[in-house]
Amino acid sequence: MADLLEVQNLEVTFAGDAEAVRLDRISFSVKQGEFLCIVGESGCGKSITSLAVMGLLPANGGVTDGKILFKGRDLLKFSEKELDTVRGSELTMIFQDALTSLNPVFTIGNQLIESIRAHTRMDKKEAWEKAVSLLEKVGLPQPQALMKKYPFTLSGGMRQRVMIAMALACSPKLLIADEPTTALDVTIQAQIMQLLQKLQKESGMSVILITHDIGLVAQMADRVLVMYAGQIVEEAEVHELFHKPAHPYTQALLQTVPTTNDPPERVLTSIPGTVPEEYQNITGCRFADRCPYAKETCAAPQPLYAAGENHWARCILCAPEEGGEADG
Amino acid sequence: MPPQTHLFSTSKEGRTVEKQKTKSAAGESYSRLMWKRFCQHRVAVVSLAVVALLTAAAVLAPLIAPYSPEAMVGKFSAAPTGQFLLGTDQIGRDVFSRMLYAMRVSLLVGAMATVISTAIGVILGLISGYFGGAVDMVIMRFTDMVMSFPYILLVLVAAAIFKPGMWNIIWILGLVDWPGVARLVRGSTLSLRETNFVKSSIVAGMPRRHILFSEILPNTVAPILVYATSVLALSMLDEAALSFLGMGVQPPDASLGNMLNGAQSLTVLTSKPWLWVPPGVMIIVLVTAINFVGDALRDAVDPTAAGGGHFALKKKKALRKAES
Amino acid sequence: AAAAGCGSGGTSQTSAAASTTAAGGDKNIVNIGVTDTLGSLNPLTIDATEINKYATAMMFLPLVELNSKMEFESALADSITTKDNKTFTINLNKNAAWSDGKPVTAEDVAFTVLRLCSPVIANTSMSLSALEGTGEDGFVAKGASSVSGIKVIDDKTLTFTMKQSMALTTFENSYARYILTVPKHVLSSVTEDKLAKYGWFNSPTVVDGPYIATSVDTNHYISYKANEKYWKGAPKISKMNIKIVAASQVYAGLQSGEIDFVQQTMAAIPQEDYENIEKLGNVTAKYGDPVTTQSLFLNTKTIPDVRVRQAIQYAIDRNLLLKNLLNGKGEVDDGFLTSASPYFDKSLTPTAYNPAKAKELVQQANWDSSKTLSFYVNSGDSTFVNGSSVIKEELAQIGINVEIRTVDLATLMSTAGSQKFDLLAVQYTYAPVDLYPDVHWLLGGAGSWTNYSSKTVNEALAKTQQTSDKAEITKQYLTINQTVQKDVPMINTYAISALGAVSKRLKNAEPTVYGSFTNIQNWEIQ
Amino acid sequence: MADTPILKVENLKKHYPIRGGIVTHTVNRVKAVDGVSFTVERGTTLGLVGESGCGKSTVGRQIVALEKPTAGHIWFEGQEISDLSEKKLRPLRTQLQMVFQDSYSSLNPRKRIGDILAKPMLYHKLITRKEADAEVCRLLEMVGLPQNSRERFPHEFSGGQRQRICIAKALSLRPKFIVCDEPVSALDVSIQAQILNLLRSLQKELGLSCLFIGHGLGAVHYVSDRIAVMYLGQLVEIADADELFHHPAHPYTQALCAAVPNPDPDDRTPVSLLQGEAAEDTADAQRQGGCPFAARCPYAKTECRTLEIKLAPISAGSTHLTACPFVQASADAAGEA
Amino acid sequence: MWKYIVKRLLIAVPVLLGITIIDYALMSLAGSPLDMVQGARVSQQALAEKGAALGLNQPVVVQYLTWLGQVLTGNMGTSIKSHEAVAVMIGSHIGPTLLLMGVSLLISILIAVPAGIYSATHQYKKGDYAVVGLSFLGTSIPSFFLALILIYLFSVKFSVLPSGGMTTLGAGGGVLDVVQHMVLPVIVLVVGMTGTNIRYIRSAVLEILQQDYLRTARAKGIGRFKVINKHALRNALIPVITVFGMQIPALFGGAVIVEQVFSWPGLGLMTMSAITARDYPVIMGVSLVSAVVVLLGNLLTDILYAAADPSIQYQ
Ligand SMILES: Nc1ncnc2c1ncn2[C@@H]1O[C@H](COP(=O)(O)OP(=O)(O)OP(=O)(O)O)[C@@H](O)[C@H]1O
Ligand SMILES: Nc1ncnc2c1ncn2[C@@H]1O[C@H](COP(=O)(O)OP(=O)(O)OP(=O)(O)O)[C@@H](O)[C@H]1O
Ligand SMILES: [Mg+2]
Ligand SMILES: [Mg+2]
Repeated sequence: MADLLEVQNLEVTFAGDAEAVRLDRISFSVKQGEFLCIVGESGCGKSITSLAVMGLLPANGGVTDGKILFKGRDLLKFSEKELDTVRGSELTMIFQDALTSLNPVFTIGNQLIESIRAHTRMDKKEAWEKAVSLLEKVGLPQPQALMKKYPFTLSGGMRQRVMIAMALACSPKLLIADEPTTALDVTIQAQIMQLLQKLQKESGMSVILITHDIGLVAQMADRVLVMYAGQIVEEAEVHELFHKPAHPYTQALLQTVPTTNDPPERVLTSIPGTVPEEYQNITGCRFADRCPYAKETCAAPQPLYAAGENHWARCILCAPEEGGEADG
Repeated sequence: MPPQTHLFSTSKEGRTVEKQKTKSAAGESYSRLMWKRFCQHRVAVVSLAVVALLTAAAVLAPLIAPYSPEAMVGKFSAAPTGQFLLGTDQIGRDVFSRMLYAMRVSLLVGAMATVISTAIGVILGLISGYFGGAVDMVIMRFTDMVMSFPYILLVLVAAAIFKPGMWNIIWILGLVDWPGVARLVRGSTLSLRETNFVKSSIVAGMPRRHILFSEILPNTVAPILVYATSVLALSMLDEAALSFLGMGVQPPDASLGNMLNGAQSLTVLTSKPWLWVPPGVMIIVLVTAINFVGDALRDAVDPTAAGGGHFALKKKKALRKAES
Repeated sequence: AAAAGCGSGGTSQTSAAASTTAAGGDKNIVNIGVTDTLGSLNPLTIDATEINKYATAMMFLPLVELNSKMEFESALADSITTKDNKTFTINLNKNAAWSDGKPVTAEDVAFTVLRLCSPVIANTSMSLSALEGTGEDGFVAKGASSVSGIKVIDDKTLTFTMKQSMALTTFENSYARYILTVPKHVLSSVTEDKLAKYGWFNSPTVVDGPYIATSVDTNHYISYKANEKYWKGAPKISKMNIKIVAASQVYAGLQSGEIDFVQQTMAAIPQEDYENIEKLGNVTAKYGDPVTTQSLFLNTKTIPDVRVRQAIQYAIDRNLLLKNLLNGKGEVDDGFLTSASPYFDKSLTPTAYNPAKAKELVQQANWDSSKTLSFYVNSGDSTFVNGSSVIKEELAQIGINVEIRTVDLATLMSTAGSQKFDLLAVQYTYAPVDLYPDVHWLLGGAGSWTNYSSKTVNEALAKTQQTSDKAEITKQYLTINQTVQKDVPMINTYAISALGAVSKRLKNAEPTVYGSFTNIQNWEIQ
Repeated sequence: MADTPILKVENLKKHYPIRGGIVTHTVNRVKAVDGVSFTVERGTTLGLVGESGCGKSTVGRQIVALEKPTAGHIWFEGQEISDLSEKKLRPLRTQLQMVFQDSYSSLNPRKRIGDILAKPMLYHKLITRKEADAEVCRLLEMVGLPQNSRERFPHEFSGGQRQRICIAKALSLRPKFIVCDEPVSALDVSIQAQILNLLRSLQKELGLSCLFIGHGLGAVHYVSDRIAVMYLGQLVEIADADELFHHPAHPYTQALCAAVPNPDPDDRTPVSLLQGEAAEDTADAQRQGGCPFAARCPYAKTECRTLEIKLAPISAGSTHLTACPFVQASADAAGEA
Repeated sequence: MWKYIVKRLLIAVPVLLGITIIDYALMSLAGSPLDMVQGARVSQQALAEKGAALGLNQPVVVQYLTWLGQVLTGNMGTSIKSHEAVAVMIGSHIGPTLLLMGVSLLISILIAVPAGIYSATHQYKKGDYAVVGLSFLGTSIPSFFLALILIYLFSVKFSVLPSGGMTTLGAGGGVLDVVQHMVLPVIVLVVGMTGTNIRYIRSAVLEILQQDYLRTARAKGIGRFKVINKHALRNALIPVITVFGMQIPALFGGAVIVEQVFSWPGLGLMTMSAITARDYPVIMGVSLVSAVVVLLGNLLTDILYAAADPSIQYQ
């Protein structure tokens, strides 16, 4: 499988109350037809990564270094016009909050048709039919009637499915879903995840799913990126990650999740402390001050060390010369 | 109840908290943050400086002014000379001295009218928003009424009831301008009423006055402050308008409005610019500067407004350059 | 600055003409600029304002009118005579006729007076209470068909009989000038209750004056067309407008050609603009006689000590005000008379500015210097608003504190009426030919503006009404003015020579304090 | 005394009016809570789960007397509190506290932590002004925050720390019962664990009783002794925590359990999905009566839409109650067999 | 929707009543119209009789009720000063006022919308600063002063525009003539209003630009032009309507000074002189009409609002 998207050394900087490098030279790639999950705590830069790929960073932020190669072409070198030919057709995104992501003053149909016609030469009628079939495809009942409705009349789950329909309008190569179900109930979440999986299987597109939910990762991902404080701290194939987490943060993350099957005596391991807010100033390992295994050498910058086959971790414990092993 | 032991390692907690402390010591308190954001608007900073300077000049007028504002010290309507920096007015008073005192009056009128309208608006808005229901209905309908009154009628009636003069104007403007504040405060109160900290105060059984004045009010201060700047600026203009209608500050006291109004003839306009340019420029400068300050204040107060973009863009460009 | 003023005047003259034609204007239109608003055009609801009188008299002539020489000139009446200062005989002009061809008769005049006395119409400004047959309120009984004081002798002759003696000039000035005869044959069928608001007057079908209103907006303008059948000869200018504008706009209007004629008593041009208007190339400026005075009334009830009042008079440097505020265009007098009046007596020298004397008087009177006197001033009179500041300063010099309160004219009037002032200044025009009503009203004892009353004044005033001898009247007024000079219930701050102006394209038109419009039918455009 | 449950709720209802019409009047009602009954025993925690909008928070708000119930009773320590006046309620207020979901809006951003914590205690005269500082420090220590937090403002803290302050605030009045309305939903997973552990330890150490409202089934399970499941304003099932998740009886509970993604990549069994959206059917279901879940229930029968639904033990004497009559019946049948 | 309108109108009734009551009370404090008639030749008895005829000797409450009764029968009374029917006076002056203010409001919005959008989309750039600075400048110039300067420049100096009035009197008028007369007063009003409008619109658009749905629109790749001009603008319509609504009271009462300076034959000057003459029936009539216009304006705003925002239902 060829790399559909390759992100190299991506650095994103924000200016504002405090000038801040919020993404610190991130590199990763997504293969054709792959389902990639990005996990990490709030504020670690997951959304920023996806927005940078889409070229939709907020006005006070910008990419200050790196390359984003989509099908081998650097999106960063694209003009806004050129980007628009890719955005919405080959490269699409679903946002976290479906409630606010649909324009409240246009009908569902209007917004869907707009997506379709932005990248194809369909006339209005064809586009309408295509839109209806898309709504059907995402499992929404009575698509004809739905076309004429306004977003506020729809429930959260329905809106999120409309968003998906919109994203799929032009058969994208890559779909980025940024926490598409965080605001929804588990039952609805399950519906939407199944839908995503089904659509991916059918069309062979690649998906980047950003989430907090370890359970979702386990169920959906082919490969997982773990982010912490603006960096990728671990990257691995999903089974490898769950069975052999290399980074202490990943290990803790997997331990902190309570399940309904827990025995009553189980005590959750909690990671003490919080994610440092001004993490760009930390030169060494950014997890060090919460890490039970932290040592002096953690103060030096850490590269990603190989921790197995296609498995990388940014932890000195994985450094070859140290040879140290996580003893927990 | 003895102090409890914990499941967390205190030493690690302590470390995080140390960091927190240094962060707050670095100047992240709300007001500091606001000030920092405010400072990113250069025009606003300059405006603030101008307002401060002019206010200082107005306050210190008795010390700065070369002549008494009411004394007829020179020839009538004489052009500026070394002795009278901005000339003399129609009855030989020093325009410069009068202007200083006029600023004093105009700023006082603006400030006091703002204080009055804000006080009324805040109280009515708080009550209306917090209690809702019939109280809210009555207050809001009353607000509607005041808003649709012919302004001039109010002014004239007030002029007939009270002695004409500066305080009269202050009261009139104060009593006319409050509906905006009331609506603003009501709006904030409506949403603050639903916040969890107000609810938790209720759950904690705190009395109503505590909730209104100690929980809700402090949180409306910022928007009120922003609004107040525009009321301040508008009041100064309104005073000028009232002067035009002959209901302004009483002579021989000078206000920027009545000085300008005194120049209401084409002859003065064309051949005695020293009579209108100083008060005219001053009123425009003051009002514009106050507006700029208010605008920047809004950006600084409102966390959603992207702070200091101008500055940011420059930095970003610099960063780009450094990279390549 | 002067040169610049000239230059701009010169350029605008040519372009003004261009703009008039550009606006598609009929060249045969004349615009009269005024700065006061109009009440109505109904002669039966006539009020005391100049604009109201002149605007209405364009359509309905008065019996007589003052001319520019302050003499009474015939309008409808050829003559008014009296033998006993009680009964006045009026002879109407033989040719006087309505625009529909019917003659103007004594019946018309009697009808007009009857309606003016109607309690239903209830005109309070034009009180005819001195007329025999009316009550104290000046009204006849409801539904009365005649006033006993009016006798129609024949078609063109009638008599007015008064309750008390009245000078001929008083009769002429207060009554004959203000009774604007209306056509009985048109209006007798209109019931009294409808007459006050009768819309007909805004575009009447029958008039006896030179012009007929075509559209009226009492706050903005009146448009007239010529009465082609005017019995004194058809007016040469076919359309005439009265434009109500802000005082500050008169100069602009004159300069741009939007205003052709400004009469002194109907428009108050800001003092500052006088000089520039004089310099305008396209108009002729003309100063009027000093008839309007800036009168400063003292409330003798709240300032009972005559020495204090005298001190105030001494303390005000009136010549300084005249020179600086009015550019010397006016005069300083004591009492009610100005040089414009036929009864003016030069022998009364105005009180001279004497602050030392004033200070002395204040001390003698043991004036409580912590007291503050209220000083009411018309906010619309920007010149005197400045003047009041000067006076405040001057009074402060002698230890009298004054607080200025500028109020609109209406408030000023009601303050004056209720005597809730210590000092009050207002522009007051004493009819130069007949001061009796005003002086009587102002110095009429308790309840009058000044609360002042003096036997000498009262006696002298009464005497003015019993004679028609000019020398005698002059003598009586001298007595009054001397008393006023001594007792100081009012101070004549200055008398204003107001500026009028007329466009150079107008022929035969001249702005004068009185009589500007008596020959309006002869006005012509060059 | 020891056997009176600390909290007893019976047939609790809350109907919100929908106002409209020419002369404003109530045109319709949202039955946010429609006949809920449960008890919480002293020193135990009841978990309350259910989908968004089903009325969980409304129940919580009524228990702490933020809202008056439309109908029904709430007994706190045997005393009926649902109809008390604000005045009579005030002394009881301290005993019933609440922790809200959104920790950020739970703390007045313009006040220092010290003030936030001390003011209510001072008002209720639980402490004197002199003792205030010490007491605040004690509370902060109890929730694991350093003492210097007193002088700082809420925005200087992270979400987890703020939630701790909220908990300290609730504890400051020495309550006997705390309602926790989704206290961890807004927090990161790693922080969630901190707070859950804190809550659990406080429960144990202080003997607190709790109503724990939550979305995350795992979290609810972690802190609760018993768990109630709510659907469209009604309880559909209530049982001991393990029992509920291991043997969900009601079809809705089953669907809920199945929908939770299993954090094990090796076990990717597709779950059977519920159809439809609860929100859409709310009005219908409430109008028609019968089982609120009938519209989405895979086992629904026609009678489900008309039946009178009541919580009943799954089998005689069982503490596991469910509202589905068919489950009850089948369990009975199984039991008998 | 009709139901909604009827309901709103019903709510407006007590507000209107309240306004008239307060107006009447205030006015009765301002003094009697007969004070102004006082003069040398005026008979006091006649005045007293006139006062009685006008009902001025009765308690204010009775006077008010009499007035209200009259109004309810559709009679707004007659002016004390000019003896004209108040309804006729208002009828003939409301047109010019609405024309002047309407045109000014329209032009102001036509300028403010693009300027506000430009400013918001170029936040903190030079263009933005220029627009904001100009808008502040506009609001800060006293209108009478600007009027004087404009008259000097355009009427006196260059003689291209008339200095006052609405038509060239007696010259037949015509649209062009009215337009010529309108230019200066409209400029003064527009300068005063536009500054505020620009600021409102700018901040409204700024807020919309931060909305998630705009990001969605951009993510669709429909191009910046469409994002701004379709998605942002359509939403910005809502705050624009609010601005429009806020200006309706000003539309009515705000032009007194401008009307006075330019002798515009509108309600402003008429009201002003009615007030100085304490001409009760006229003042009350104008107050009533202005209150009605304001309330209708609010209603209209709300209806437009609902039309612009599909999520608002008439309730
Ligand atoms: N417009 C902005 N200006 C300044 N900083 C920003 C801006 N947007 C995001 N950040 C910062 O960038 C960092 C990463 O944000 P991002 O939204 O990518 O986090 P996330 O991983 O998506 O978190 P979440 O799970 O909460 O969505 C955060 O620390 C945030 O404070
Ligand atoms: N003040 C109110 N007025 C009208 N309806 C309300 C009000 N408060 C809540 N509701 C409605 O009552 C129902 C239950 O609300 P509640 O907040 O209790 O749900 P919840 O279970 O806590 O949901 P979530 O999990 O989203 O917090 C919802 O449909 C809600 O819309
Ligand atoms: Mg995110
Ligand atoms: Mg809730």
